[in-house]
Amino acid sequence: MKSRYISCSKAISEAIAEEMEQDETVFILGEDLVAHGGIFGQFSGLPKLFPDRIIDTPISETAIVGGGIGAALTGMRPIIDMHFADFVTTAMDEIVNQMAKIRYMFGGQAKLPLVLWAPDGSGIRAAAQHSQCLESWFVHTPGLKVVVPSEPADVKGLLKSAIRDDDPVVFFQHKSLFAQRGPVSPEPYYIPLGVADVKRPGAHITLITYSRMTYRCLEAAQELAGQGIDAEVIDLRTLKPLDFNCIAQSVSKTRCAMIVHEACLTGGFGAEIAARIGEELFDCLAAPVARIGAKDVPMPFSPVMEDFVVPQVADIVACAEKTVKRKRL
Amino acid sequence: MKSRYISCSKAISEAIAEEMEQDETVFILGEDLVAHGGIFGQFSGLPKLFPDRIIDTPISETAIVGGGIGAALTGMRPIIDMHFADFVTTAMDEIVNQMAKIRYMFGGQAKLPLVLWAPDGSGIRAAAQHSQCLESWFVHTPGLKVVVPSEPADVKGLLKSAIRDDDPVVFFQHKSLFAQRGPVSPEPYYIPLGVADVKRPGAHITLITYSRMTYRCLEAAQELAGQGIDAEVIDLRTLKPLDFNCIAQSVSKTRCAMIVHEACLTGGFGAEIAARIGEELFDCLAAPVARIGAKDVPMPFSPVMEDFVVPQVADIVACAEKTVKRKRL
Amino acid sequence: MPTKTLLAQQAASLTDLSIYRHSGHMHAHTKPALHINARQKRAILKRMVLIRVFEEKAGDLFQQKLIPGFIHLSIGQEASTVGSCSALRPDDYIISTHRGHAHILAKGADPKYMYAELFGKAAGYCKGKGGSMHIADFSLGILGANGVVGGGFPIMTGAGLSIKLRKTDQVGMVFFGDGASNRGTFHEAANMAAVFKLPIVFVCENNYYASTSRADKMVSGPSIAARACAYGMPGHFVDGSNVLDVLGAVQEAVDHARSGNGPSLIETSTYRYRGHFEGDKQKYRTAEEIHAHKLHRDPIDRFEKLLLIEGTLTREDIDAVWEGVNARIDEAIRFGMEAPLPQPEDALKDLFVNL
Amino acid sequence: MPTKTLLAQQAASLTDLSIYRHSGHMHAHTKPALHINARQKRAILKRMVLIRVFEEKAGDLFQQKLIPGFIHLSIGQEASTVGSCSALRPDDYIISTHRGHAHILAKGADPKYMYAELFGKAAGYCKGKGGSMHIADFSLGILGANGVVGGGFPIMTGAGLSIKLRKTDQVGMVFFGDGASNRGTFHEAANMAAVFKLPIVFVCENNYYASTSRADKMVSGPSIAARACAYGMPGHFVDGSNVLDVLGAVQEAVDHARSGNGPSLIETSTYRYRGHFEGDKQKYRTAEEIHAHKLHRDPIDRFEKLLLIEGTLTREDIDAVWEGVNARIDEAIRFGMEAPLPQPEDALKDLFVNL
Ligand SMILES: Cc1ncc(C[n+]2csc(CCOP(=O)(O)OP(=O)(O)O)c2C)c(N)n1
Ligand SMILES: Cc1ncc(C[n+]2csc(CCOP(=O)(O)OP(=O)(O)O)c2C)c(N)n1
Ligand SMILES: [Mg+2]
Ligand SMILES: [Mg+2]
Repeated sequence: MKSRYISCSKAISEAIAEEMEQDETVFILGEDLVAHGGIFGQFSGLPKLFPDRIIDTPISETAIVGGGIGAALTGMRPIIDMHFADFVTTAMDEIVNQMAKIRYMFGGQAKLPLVLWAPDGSGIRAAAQHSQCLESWFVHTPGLKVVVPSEPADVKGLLKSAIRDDDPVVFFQHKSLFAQRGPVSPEPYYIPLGVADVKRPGAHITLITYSRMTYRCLEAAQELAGQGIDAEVIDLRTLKPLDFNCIAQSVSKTRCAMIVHEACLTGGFGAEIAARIGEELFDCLAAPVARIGAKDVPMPFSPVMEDFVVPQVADIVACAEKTVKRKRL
Repeated sequence: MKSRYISCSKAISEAIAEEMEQDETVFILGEDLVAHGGIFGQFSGLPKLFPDRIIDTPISETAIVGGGIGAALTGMRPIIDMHFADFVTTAMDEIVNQMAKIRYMFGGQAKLPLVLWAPDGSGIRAAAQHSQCLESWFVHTPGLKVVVPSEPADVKGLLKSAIRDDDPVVFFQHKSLFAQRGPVSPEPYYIPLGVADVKRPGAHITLITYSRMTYRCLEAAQELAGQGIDAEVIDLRTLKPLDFNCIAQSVSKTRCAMIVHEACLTGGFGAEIAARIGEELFDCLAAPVARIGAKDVPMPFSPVMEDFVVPQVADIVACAEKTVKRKRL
Repeated sequence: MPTKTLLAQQAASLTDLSIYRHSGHMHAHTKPALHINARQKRAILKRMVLIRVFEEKAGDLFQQKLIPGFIHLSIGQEASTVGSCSALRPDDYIISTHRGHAHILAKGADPKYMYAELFGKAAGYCKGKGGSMHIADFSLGILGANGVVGGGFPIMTGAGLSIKLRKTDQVGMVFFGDGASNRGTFHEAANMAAVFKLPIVFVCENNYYASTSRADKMVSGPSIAARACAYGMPGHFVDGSNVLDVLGAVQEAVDHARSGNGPSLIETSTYRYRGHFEGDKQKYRTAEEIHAHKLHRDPIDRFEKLLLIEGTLTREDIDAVWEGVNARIDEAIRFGMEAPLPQPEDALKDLFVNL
Repeated sequence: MPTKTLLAQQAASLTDLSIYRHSGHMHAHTKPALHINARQKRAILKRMVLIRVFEEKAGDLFQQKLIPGFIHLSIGQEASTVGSCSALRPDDYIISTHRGHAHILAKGADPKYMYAELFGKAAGYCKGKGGSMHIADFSLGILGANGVVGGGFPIMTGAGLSIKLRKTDQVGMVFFGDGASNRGTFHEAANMAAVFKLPIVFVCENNYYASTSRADKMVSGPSIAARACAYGMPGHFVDGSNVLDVLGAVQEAVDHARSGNGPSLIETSTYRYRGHFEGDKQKYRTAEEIHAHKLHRDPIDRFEKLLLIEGTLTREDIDAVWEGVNARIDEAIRFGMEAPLPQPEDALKDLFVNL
């Protein structure tokens, strides 16, 4: 069957509808889900289809996330809506000291099939407390899997896999991508966690990225092509498990890598990738591994400042040019 | 005057006593401080000296940390005792979305002279929820300074600077080091934030570390010396601001670097250092930058497993040997 | 909370609030502030009108896409906010919420710097870094709005503790919504304020909804005011559409705090006329419900009627208040519009004091 | 909470708990469980003795440095715990705390796997990964102890929700201390349980202290049970040294939950004889205070006396209970001591199901 062009929002609600259809232990818990199908409309239609399994809660994030944990431990497959990724801060104990550790510290007795779904990122001018990308905390928390998709087809296939997965998965959905459209097969399908996707093949430099920055890297690659630089763009899609093979193959070929993410630079996941490339691909690297992330400040409100803080296509292009120029033979 | 040998605990209480003596806006807020001078005895003597300024609270971490924020905003210089660093999770919103952002998002109107004092790390067999090293989250949070001292003299000088600092400082004290003794000048002194310390000069490899691992690196350096490998040991002391100059100078000399921390490897601060070395010192590196951190699991309880998870001297020695062997000429 | 039906035909009964009162659980009803003089009453009216006009024009400007991001307006809630802040001294502290314009104006902020901030201009209260949800003026004791629901409670605990340690007689007031009353931060701050006897007034503006969720479905117990009993602090329930009722209750709580007797909890029953944020589709309520509130419980309308009946102000006086406010707001908008944008690199400033 | 003086000369009055009762705030006193039969009573005694002996020997083993880390013992609190768990069915859930051995034993755990866990052995409940603060047995409905004070509340919310969604008639019971009652997680879970009418029983074991801090200084309001009023749920206060009082009150709450009426809050007044953890210097209380409690309020002593007076058991029966328990515990300790340590590399197992 032919793919349709649908938005990430639609991909989300389709993925969940399909999983809820097959498995009645799947449900969604969070604030303000029912009236408008979630605050971004991402669950549109679901409250009508599954009136008892889309559950509005009080503003009580520890009880919401803990609610997911307790339900997962006792036979359910909850999807927890964090409202904004920034609010993970209000339930970090539940996420880090409980969700991530329960299976391990009880010696593998329990399983926690749970998706913590969190819309992250900037772009709606929502300032410091509603714009963060916090994936790097969770990659640094053993016991969690971390998904950061970009295009609608990936969103759908990965969300379905995350729901099926027996471990807790933190699923970041960039909020500037809800309306982003792309081709999605009408047939049900799964994309396994831990498999990166080469969104554009190229020979001169590897751009490693994920989530919204995938689009900016693809745009940058287009521009770079005009200057004779052929960039390969890897969308990691999941950060844990990490598909380092895909990175290694690409960098072995291009001998030159650059990481782009929206999270602020220092301590971001880009550091982890750069460190691993430096460690494992030392001999084939022809230039320093470059990193681009947001500037190290909270997100400012005023659009002129936000745009300065968040990596733009031009920043990516400039940095890629510089890196390629630096390549030794 | 001659230095005395005192413990980190004593260094802590001396530092705070000196600062409280000079400045009556300094106070400590936290759980179980008064009866035993803190749960590790780290504030011994202070409750008698300053009975109104060592304040026991209910078990309410958001109100404790928020209590520090509100007090700092209105003229006080609070020291917040987090009890165990693991419990930052119960007040992450206060730390990340409030403390770190308030000055910035209000356009620089406010200042927050506040120390968040948090004992971290393993070694007392306290298992998954009482053994974590979480510094990398805070380095990734613009607006916070992060201190991770090792020896008593540094603990004292840095804690005094942290208390004097007009910005929020997260001060991690490794709990296996409370009893660790070292020479400390009897005269009051400050050590500025952002200055690393070369604890052992060496020519062949740079070991970059902090907190408890400083001692393990020094021990490893001793062993390596027996094998003809002369290791330089840098104790970063503060991670934000980071003294990258010190790292750069050393690595320019040794052409070979290894980072050692107790936090789990993936996404740890070692990745950031390795990434920066790879970026800024690419041309002088003679071997891949190596990283050692705890294995990527929650801390297991049983000592045999804990010791396997946390980096040991032998692990550091083995990795350093391997790295030095790999050096190209 | 028992379910309350809020249909139009019941709107009349809303004015006497009988559906809210649950005897035995609540503190005895406080006295309205009847003692205040004509000058004060005019000032109160002016403040309410200032908020109303500020908010309505902010809504228009948002509609015209002149304000980036999103804004939450307080239209309908003016009596609750102005009544509360009228009990405070200039050196007292407040902490506000995501729906913060009204609190900040009521504590004395200048609308021109607020508009400049809403527009993201360098001349704004926060140099364009904060925006609608993050306005503060520390010189006026406004310790900030907060984009995190319930984020203000713990911070106010600290301000209260600081007042106690510095031995001043200031008071701190933390505003919050019905939705915020379910956050753990409320509980921790309320208990700590109670055990330390901190000079804090907790003002819950119960506007029936937290985003799309009705308070009567999400808040357990007989009322929010009744939660005071868990902490052994006074709890007052008050008609939030009647500014003098609010002022009376809050004044009592402020006096209680200022004289060293510790915190109180006030619940005001109020209503927001606009959506949760501008652009909200509002599928969770009916136009009739909104209409009934506007008709029967409009706080400005009620106060104007009272002032007219009392003879405190004439219709002309009232018109003059509106005209004055309109002129001031227009001027403030002009200031904000004409103010320059920040430089992109300004984003790198204001993070640390010492670096 | 009003300050309570707990000196020896007042100890007698402790037995009638008059200092705790605050009329008007608490739910009417519940009925003790007088209906239970002799077999059940013997089982209850046995469970209490099992906990007492388990804990005393754990203390000795810790002293001998055979248990790594730190342990928190429940000696003195047995009636509260056993009374509570005796109201549960095997398929009901509990969540415990850092002071968890008693809860876990009371729900039916096998002491031998518990000792093995305390020793860090591979045969332990958690393969040596958990230790004292992290024991669970999911097959017995024990969803785990928790090293984070107040960490259990939110998780129990989820178990309660799951029961409701799966439409079973299970009940969940979450244990917590007086100190934990001040965490925000309590508030969020209590409210959510109330608004969703979840089948949850909140059991607060008020042992007067949270580490070094006295409950009467740290918990505001008339009592912890009284906090139930904030959520519109029943709150019971009960003498935690009297196992049948506890069972009576908790049974009522369990029945209430099982029949779909939602959560309840129970506060038991109890006392820990040992330090907060083994090795605690205990500067925050006097030896006299501890002595008075042991003398007048020992839960096992009181229950034995009752059984003797009633004629349910003879002195010989009781001795046989202690002997049987002692033998079982010694055997369990032997099992734990002889069990092999895990392999270091086992540390890498049990993190993920699918990887
Ligand atoms: C911790 C947190 N959770 C959720 C949100 C999203 N949110 C913003 S406002 C709001 C509703 C708040 O309701 P209420 O406290 O009643 O205040 P009101 O909007 O009615 O003034 C929600 C859920 C948030 N900002 N912070
Ligand atoms: C969130 C959190 N804060 C602090 C601690 C440290 N701590 C462990 S037990 C305890 C006291 C708990 O008191 P209570 O709830 O009364 O239980 P009890 O020990 O009396 O059984 C504290 C403060 C913790 N484990 N978790
Ligand atoms: Mg509301
Ligand atoms: Mg206790």
